[in-house]
Amino acid sequence: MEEIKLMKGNEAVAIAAVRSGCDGYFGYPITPQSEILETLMAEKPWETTGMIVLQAESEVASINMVYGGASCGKRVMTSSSSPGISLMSEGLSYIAGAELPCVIVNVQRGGPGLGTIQPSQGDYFQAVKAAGHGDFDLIVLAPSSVQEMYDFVYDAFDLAFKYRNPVLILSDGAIGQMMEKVVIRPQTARKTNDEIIEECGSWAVTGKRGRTRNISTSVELDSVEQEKFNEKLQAKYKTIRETEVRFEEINCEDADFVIVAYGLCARISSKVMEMGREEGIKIGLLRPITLLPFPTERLNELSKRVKGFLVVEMNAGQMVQDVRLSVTTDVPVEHYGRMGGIIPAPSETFEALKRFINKLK
Amino acid sequence: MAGLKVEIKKENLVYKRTELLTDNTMHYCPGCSHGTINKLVAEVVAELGIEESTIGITPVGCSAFAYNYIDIDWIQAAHGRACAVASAVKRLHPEKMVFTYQGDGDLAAIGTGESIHACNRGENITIIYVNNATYGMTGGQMSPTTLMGMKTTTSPQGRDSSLHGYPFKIADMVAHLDGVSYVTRQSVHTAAATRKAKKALKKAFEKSLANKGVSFIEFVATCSSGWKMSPVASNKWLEDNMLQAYPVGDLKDI
Amino acid sequence: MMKEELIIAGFGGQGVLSMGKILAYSGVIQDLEVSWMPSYGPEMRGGTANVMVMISDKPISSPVVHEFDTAIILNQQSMDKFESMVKPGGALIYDENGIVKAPTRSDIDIYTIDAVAETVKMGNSKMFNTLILGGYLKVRPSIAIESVFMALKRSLPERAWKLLPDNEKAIKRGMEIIVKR
Amino acid sequence: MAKIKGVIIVDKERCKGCDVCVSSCPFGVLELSTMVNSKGYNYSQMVNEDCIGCANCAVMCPDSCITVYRQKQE
Repeated sequence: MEEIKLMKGNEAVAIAAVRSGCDGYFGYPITPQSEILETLMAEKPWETTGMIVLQAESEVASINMVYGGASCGKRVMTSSSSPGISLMSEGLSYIAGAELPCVIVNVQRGGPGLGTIQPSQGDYFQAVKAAGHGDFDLIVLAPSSVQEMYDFVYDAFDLAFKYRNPVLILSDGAIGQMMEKVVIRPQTARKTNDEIIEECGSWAVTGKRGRTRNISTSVELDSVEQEKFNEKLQAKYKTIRETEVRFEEINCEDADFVIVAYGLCARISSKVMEMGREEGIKIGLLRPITLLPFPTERLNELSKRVKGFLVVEMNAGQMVQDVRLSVTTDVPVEHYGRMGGIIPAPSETFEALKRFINKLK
Repeated sequence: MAGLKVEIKKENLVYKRTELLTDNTMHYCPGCSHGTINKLVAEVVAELGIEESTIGITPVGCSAFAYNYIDIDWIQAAHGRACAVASAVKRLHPEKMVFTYQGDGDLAAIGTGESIHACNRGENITIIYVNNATYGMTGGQMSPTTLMGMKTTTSPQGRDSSLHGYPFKIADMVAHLDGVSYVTRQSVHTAAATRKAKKALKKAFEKSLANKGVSFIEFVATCSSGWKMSPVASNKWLEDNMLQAYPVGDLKDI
Repeated sequence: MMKEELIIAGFGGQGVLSMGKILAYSGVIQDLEVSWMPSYGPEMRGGTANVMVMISDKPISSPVVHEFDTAIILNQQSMDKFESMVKPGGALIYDENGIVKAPTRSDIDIYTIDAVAETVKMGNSKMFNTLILGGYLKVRPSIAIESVFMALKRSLPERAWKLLPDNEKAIKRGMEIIVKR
Repeated sequence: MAKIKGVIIVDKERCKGCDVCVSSCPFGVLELSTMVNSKGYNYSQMVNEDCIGCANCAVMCPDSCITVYRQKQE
């Protein structure tokens, strides 16, 4: 039965993990995402669905526990905030190299270093360009509401298993800490060991009963073989780019100016769009839902008929570079951002947009 | 060999290569303790009849490729993280035999945290710790367990406590943890020691299968390439030096 | 169309966040769209605390705004910061206790509520935020009082239900003691 | 008088000539060959008939290339 609850984004992630039939969560406390581990520990899913929840000794341990669990074909996940995600880099690369499905949640805070504990989108580059060493791509989903924090856990696991690839949910402290209404789905049963063997038997480490042994590894000493494997990975990423791009478009049909923003900034920008429309300025909003793969084609199409793009982010200008790379016309692309954990207010963002428009006149 | 009267038949067979070892030639250097210890693991798994329900975790280091030699399911872990990987695997597969196989550079240096905390949580796993007091794969650098005065490529004047601290006795440390039920130190430098070590390994596995918390078995081992000695001389050096710092025997058995 | 963009600001321990939560919960009960966006800091107790609550019959675009229909202000620091952010024609509610610089705006409705003094009379300092909530419901009747009673019940654990009558009384008392300045 | 006699078979191609088996034999039965296998190792071999099938060599062999048989001789 569906239920509607008022909850924080972080709580939504935890409840979605349990309800979607996740097998294991491994995490370490860090603000502003600790409610994920706290909620799971309070829920005690090991008594109901049999889901394992373990507080690890570090983010390094967490991600390697995820590596172990994912190697078994289990639906496993971790979550952290920016500094903790940096610690997971090596593990993420191993997971990508061993082609393992798993879900990672980053509830971003301001950096660099220990930085602030307030919301930020400063880890965009890390998520889409450099999550770890070596040539690999994550799939990156960007929720902009508490409902999406919930729903994307399901989507992330689906994508992870469809492509045997790690999926990152890139959120921020605001979406993690805020409360909204959430539609909670009925319980999905966890996969049985037999179902896992049926689905993942060709690679999952489950004990070699009835088959030849499986080895979960990312090491290959032969460069020729390694390059073949790299090519296989790149082919997979190409398929993902061709089939899994997701974005939301509002009022772009007649828009003169399009704001590009994801996560919390998309919510702020949608308010800016309302403010602009009230003043007769035709503003549209394009919200990338997948940051990797990026909605390159759609942005390029729009660039052929809009007068300008404003990219709104809580960082010094990161996604704006991908927007510029997407656009093959000479339509201007401007950035407006705040850093350090400051959320740009709709009013100041609207002012920035008006300055941009005036500059173009 | 004329006049030899032993018939080559099954009834007379005393020892043969266990079938759980694959046909692959081991990449270990001639005389390496890893070969012998890999073999003991294969023999114990085969004798316990658990080859279809055993999952091994290999480290980074020479034994990363142990998965090529023993015919069971394996996970190759990031450097030092085998115990974290094993913790998750065992919790998700409580009915399986889960063990890690790690060297001193992996377990006692970069992976100290993961190892100690898996021990402290009392994970129902066996940790096989092969201590040859050096980083073998990268060419014989100093490790935390390198003996005082021992020369390596990164302690060319010999290990000096004022520079490098002291040989790390991690088995003694984990023996103090409540999550650990069995800690033993063994070696494979003689046939008698190897036979004893195999018994200890079997006991460690049996304790894990009975969910008794962590079984921690240290093998004091040689690295003849790293030590720049012949394998036979390495075994002698091990007896004369390594076993003084790391004496064999049970440290804990409850 | 119903839309209320509200900030409640004070310091930790005044019940700022939970007051906002009860309001948001009441909105859910009335099948409205809601968002509750806290400021959060490193302090476990004390320090400044504020929460933005949006209640609307349409989907909420930004859960963060800098112009509010209503501001409930419970210390001087928050007054300094948020008085200017009330929309013209909006409402500002505050307890004079502890406020050294009273608000000066003339384009908004300003209300005072003597809640600290009332808690002394009631002998229950925990009713502070409930009194304020009552005052708010009186002057901004966007949410039905019945919904608030229901939200209180649902947001409190069963063992605390014995406190419900006191809370309901405090809400009603808050409605009586709020005064337009 | 009954006597225990043993024999070993060395998988020459697998042998790396580490010499550990030679030193582990209590009766000096083994020596490294002057010949090499296809990998270039001087492999281990029996050089006399004093083997009693104790299997010390096989237990020690890191590459598991020794098989041991033993028979009581009447």
